[in-house]
Amino acid sequence: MMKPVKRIEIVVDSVELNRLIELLEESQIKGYTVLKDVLGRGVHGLRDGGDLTDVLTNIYVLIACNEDEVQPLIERLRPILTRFGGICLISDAQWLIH
Amino acid sequence: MMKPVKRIEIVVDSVELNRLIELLEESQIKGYTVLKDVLGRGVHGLRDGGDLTDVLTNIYVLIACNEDEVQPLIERLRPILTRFGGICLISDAQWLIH
Amino acid sequence: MMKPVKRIEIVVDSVELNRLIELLEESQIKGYTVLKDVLGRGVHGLRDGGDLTDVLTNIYVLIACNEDEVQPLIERLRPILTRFGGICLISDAQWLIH
Amino acid sequence: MDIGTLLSNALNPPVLFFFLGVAAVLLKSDLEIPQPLPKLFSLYLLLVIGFKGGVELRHGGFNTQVLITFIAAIIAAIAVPIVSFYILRLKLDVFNAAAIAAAYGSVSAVTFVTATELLQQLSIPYDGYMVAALALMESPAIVAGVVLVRLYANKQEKGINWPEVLREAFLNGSVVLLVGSLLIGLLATEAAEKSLEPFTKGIFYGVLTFFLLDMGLLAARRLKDLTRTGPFLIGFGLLAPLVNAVLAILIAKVIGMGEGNALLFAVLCASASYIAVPAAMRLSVPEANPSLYVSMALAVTFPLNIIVGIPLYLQLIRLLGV
Amino acid sequence: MDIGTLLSNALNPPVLFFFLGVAAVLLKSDLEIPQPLPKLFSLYLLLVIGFKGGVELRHGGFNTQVLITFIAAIIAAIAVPIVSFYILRLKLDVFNAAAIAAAYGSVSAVTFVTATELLQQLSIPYDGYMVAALALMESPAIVAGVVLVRLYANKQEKGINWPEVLREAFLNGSVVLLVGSLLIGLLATEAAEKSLEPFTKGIFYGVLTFFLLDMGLLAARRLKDLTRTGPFLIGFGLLAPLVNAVLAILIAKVIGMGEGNALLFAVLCASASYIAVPAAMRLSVPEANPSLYVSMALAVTFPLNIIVGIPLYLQLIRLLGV
Amino acid sequence: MDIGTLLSNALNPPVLFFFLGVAAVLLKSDLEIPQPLPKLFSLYLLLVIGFKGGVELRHGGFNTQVLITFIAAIIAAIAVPIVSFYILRLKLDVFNAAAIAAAYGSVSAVTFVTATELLQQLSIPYDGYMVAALALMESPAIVAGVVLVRLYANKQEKGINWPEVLREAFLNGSVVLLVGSLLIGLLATEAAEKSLEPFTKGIFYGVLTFFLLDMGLLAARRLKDLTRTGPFLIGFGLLAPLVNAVLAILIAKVIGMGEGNALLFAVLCASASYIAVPAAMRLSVPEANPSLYVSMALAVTFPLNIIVGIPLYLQLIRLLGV
Ligand SMILES: Nc1ncnc2c1ncn2[C@@H]1O[C@H](COP(=O)(O)O)[C@@H](O)[C@H]1O
Ligand SMILES: Nc1ncnc2c1ncn2[C@@H]1O[C@H](COP(=O)(O)O)[C@@H](O)[C@H]1O
Ligand SMILES: Nc1ncnc2c1ncn2[C@@H]1O[C@H](COP(=O)(O)O)[C@@H](O)[C@H]1O
Ligand code: NA
Ligand code: NA
Ligand code: NA
Repeated sequence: MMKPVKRIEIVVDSVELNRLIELLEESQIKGYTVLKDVLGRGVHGLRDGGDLTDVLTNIYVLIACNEDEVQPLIERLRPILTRFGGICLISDAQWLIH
Repeated sequence: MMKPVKRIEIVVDSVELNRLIELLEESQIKGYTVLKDVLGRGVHGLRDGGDLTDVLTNIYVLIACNEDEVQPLIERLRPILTRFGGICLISDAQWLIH
Repeated sequence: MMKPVKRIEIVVDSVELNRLIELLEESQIKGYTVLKDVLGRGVHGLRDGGDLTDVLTNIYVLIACNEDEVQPLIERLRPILTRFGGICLISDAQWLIH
Repeated sequence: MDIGTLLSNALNPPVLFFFLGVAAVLLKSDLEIPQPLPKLFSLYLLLVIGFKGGVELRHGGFNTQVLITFIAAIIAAIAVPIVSFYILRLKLDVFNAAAIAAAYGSVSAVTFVTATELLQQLSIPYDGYMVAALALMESPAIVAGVVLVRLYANKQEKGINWPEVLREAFLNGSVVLLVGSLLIGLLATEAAEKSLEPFTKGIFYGVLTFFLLDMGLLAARRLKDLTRTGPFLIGFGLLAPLVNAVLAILIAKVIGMGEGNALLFAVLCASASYIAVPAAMRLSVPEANPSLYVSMALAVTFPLNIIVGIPLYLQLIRLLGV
Repeated sequence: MDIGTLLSNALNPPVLFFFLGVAAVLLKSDLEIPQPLPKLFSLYLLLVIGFKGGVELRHGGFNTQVLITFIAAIIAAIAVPIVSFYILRLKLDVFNAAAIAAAYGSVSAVTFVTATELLQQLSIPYDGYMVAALALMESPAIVAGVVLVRLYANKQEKGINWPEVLREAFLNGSVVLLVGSLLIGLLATEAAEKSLEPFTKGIFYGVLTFFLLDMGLLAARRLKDLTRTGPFLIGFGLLAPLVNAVLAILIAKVIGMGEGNALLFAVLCASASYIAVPAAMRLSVPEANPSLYVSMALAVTFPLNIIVGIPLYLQLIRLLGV
Repeated sequence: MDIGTLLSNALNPPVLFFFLGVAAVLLKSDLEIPQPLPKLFSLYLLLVIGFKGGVELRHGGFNTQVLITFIAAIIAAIAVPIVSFYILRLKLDVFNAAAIAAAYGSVSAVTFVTATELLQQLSIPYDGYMVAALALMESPAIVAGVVLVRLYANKQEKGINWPEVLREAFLNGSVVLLVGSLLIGLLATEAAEKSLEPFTKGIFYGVLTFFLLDMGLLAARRLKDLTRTGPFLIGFGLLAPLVNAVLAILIAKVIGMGEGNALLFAVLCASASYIAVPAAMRLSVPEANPSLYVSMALAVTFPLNIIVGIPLYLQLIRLLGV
């Protein structure tokens, strides 16, 4: 009925979208959800989207995966976050088996 | 001040929006939040929104409800997920009483 | 590698965006993520965005912060939620240090 | 009622596309014009209405008649919300009564421009300064609404946060765009006016038509909210415009406005705002329920005016020999 | 093959911008036309195609020739999906076969209008009622698709939820907008038609060009999906339109359609729907994979028709002396 | 300074609407043009500027004068970023200096087209191939920026990922659309050009005006970022364009460009890119802070050029008897 999973949330500069999708595919992550036109503020300053291009916007990615898939993913993710900024949060949830 | 609640997150094909809202109303769920134009990948393949209609997009629904409201809701939800795909995650949170 | 943080989620009428951002800055919150054009239903009725202005839309704000930053923030937040409605959920997560 | 004008108005593409929008929703079709396309149309219409108003104002000129019209407009924009407030208080709380009163004291630029299109079709002349009257009538009702709330709501609110209220009333997006474009129209040279014509005159009627398709969709969707609010509000949404129009026509007769100007003045008094006032009310009177005042202005009063109202008021003006 | 028409068709700005869109994706450029801009263009095109069809229909008139053409159109819109279904069943499951068959039984309004533009350039006359034939051929294929699924899918599904299926087929957004605009075009007065002209005729070719740039981007992105589906589907996407066109041209000859109408009838049969049918199939046949039928209609059949098909069918019509 | 041209330029609707946008933000109005509407305008403008350039290029012809102009353009597009880089390094780190230098080495198509509008108003002739010069000057500065970073940033980065950098510079969305439309304009027949005119010429000035309202809003919002960056960058944003324009005018005199071409060449050198370069810099030089180079190009240099720069450079050209 239910299985425990890990919820990984990533918010990063929208320019990183393709690179991030490639990284997910390399880490055999077959399921993820992406939100575009995400605004926010962080170490790299305010991203209020107020621009002609999506230069000043982020993307939000939600990944539900098994515990053992977390480690390889965040190892690949860390260099991107260090170079381009962004955040990664990991929390617990139950996955409804259907 | 605070009360424990359950956070239900649903990501499903955007075509299911009306059906899902009806289901929430049937389960006496009076509060929910909906995000449109959600992209992603899952068992049903890539939904990159790249199309003239919103055929290839998802919706994200967040529901904060009491523990006892979860069971009836997911029982109604399961047949939709089985037929149309999508995911449902359940996690814990505290609701700020105001 | 990881540090425990609190995840604060706020959904409120989009008209409150500026007031909310000011409030975050007053509470020394330097990092937050904002989603616009958020729909939903609550005590104040249905917000389906179906209008010429964004009168009938919400915003979703995600804040990852340390445990000690939560209290001052929600004290400032409560009067806004009481007057203008909206919800605030607090959950636990791990922050990937990079 | 001269069925001719009524029919010719209803058979206009803009009004027909309004019906198409309503029909699509009633037939549960998934026809939808997603945000921000409606915003694109309303920004374009406000910009062009303002600019063309400014251009005509420059050609026109200024005399006492213009001044009297402006004074009448401002008085109406203050009187209508006050009277409406007391009527609405019979059934509604202070907050909703004030918000709806403010909406009906303000104006709808698209209703105004649907009337100018009809006047052009029937080649009835009207003056450019009526657009300035439109701009003048946008904001006073918002201030009136907020003042009424402070007077009658429980006293624990100290005073009125005047800077914010005035900014909300006079500096909200629609007013700034309308007034700004009007001033730019005043300053524009003949050559500039000419090179803008395909944009301001050419595609105007088409964009108005596309916009009314969207208004039909929005109005029909709002109707569901109204069924819950009950007959009183729907009644107010139908009667207030007619009463306001009749009073406006009487004033027009007294001041000696021409037939065209009288119709526009009536339409300004009879129309309710569904863009500027809702945006302002949400900040200054958050306790009011937006789906109430938006639905009344958009799903009851707007359709009433563009389908029946405009030809009816013209008929009345001719009857009274204005 | 008379290279002249082929080249003049391919050198038309709309087709050239389609190539530009494809090239941008193949060169991995980040050129993108974000939602809902594509929706704005397709809503505009449907509105204008319908309205102009209605206007021409009013000028035209109704006679048996028109009736026969309508009957032929409806028969084609039912026959094509049934035949296509059995061919597709050779390699595909019931759901995907039915969804693709429905797409190919339906039509693409933009392919139709690219053909009318070519006819205008070559000043070949055609009748207004062909737009009505376009509208008639939008929906039957959707019903055929759903019926085929119920007949051949495992029997555990009780009957067909007819109200929902019919609403999906005949009341989806594109059909309501096309048919609604057509009716409004019929009712519009000369004056209204004239004042709408800069919007419906003036900028039409330019918006069509902008839209085909976007179609090029979308088609090229869908191509990746197709490479995974394998040669059978790409083969079907190329052959089915040609076969359907030839059959349509033969029928046109039998009924005695003019050269212009024959080309439009061929294009209707040869084109596949990538807006109305996908929207309907998702609700009535959710088991089918949208990226399959959308990619075939948008990335194979649409480009085939506008680049090679249209001039080819015209050539064939002249050969057979229709 | 001949106040006449300065005033007539500032009283142009596009520039007036730019001021309206700035005023709306300074007055804290909630006037907003939500995404992706600005993207719609900039895609339209790039498509039409390119297409019209291609059409004029076809009418024109190719001779040594054209070739020399192109060579001068490319040299300027490489020299400007290099010189700017060393000046900026006085106060800035390598990454931000390179990104800003690249922006100032590149061009702004909208500034260019505001200048062509002024030339048309003053009926001063200019050549179609200047649009090709615009296209040529879009990308070299991006490559120069990246090379400067690799040379001066700490050495731990091995070489330059040339495929990605070149794709970013020469295949980003704006360049592909501009160059693509230019090529299509070259290929378009007279008939096609004519049927596109209401779209490419008719509504062009109106859409440009609507776009500058949005630029005013964006520029004023970026101003806040600039106040934090300090006087050096604002100074650079004001002086660099003037210096670049003067140098360009001297080169134009040496090569013997006509008055119109000289103004356009000066405007190309004086304008900074706020679409193509920021998009490229984010990938190739992510360490640079976009709000710096976007704000300078959009909130300082763009307003300077369209309000004061263009008429000033024209004045200078006349003084030097180019
Ligand atoms: N503490 C935080 N809580 C929520 N979102 C954050 C936080 N810090 C950064 N972000 C998001 O991540 C984006 C990039 O962060 P940064 O690289 O720190 O500028 C920001 O624009 C925000 O949208
Ligand atoms: N493991 C996952 N984590 C996050 N989102 C997912 C996951 N699996 C599926 N989704 C989302 O749910 C949508 C439908 O899933 P599916 O029915 O499996 O194709 C996908 O397009 C994703 O947006
Ligand atoms: N229980 C809930 N779960 C998720 N979202 C909610 C809930 N209650 C309210 N919301 C969101 O908060 C917005 C404002 O809530 P309210 O002030 O109660 O009308 C609603 O429009 C919803 O988007
Ligand atoms: Na009124
Ligand atoms: Na077909
Ligand atoms: Na430059």
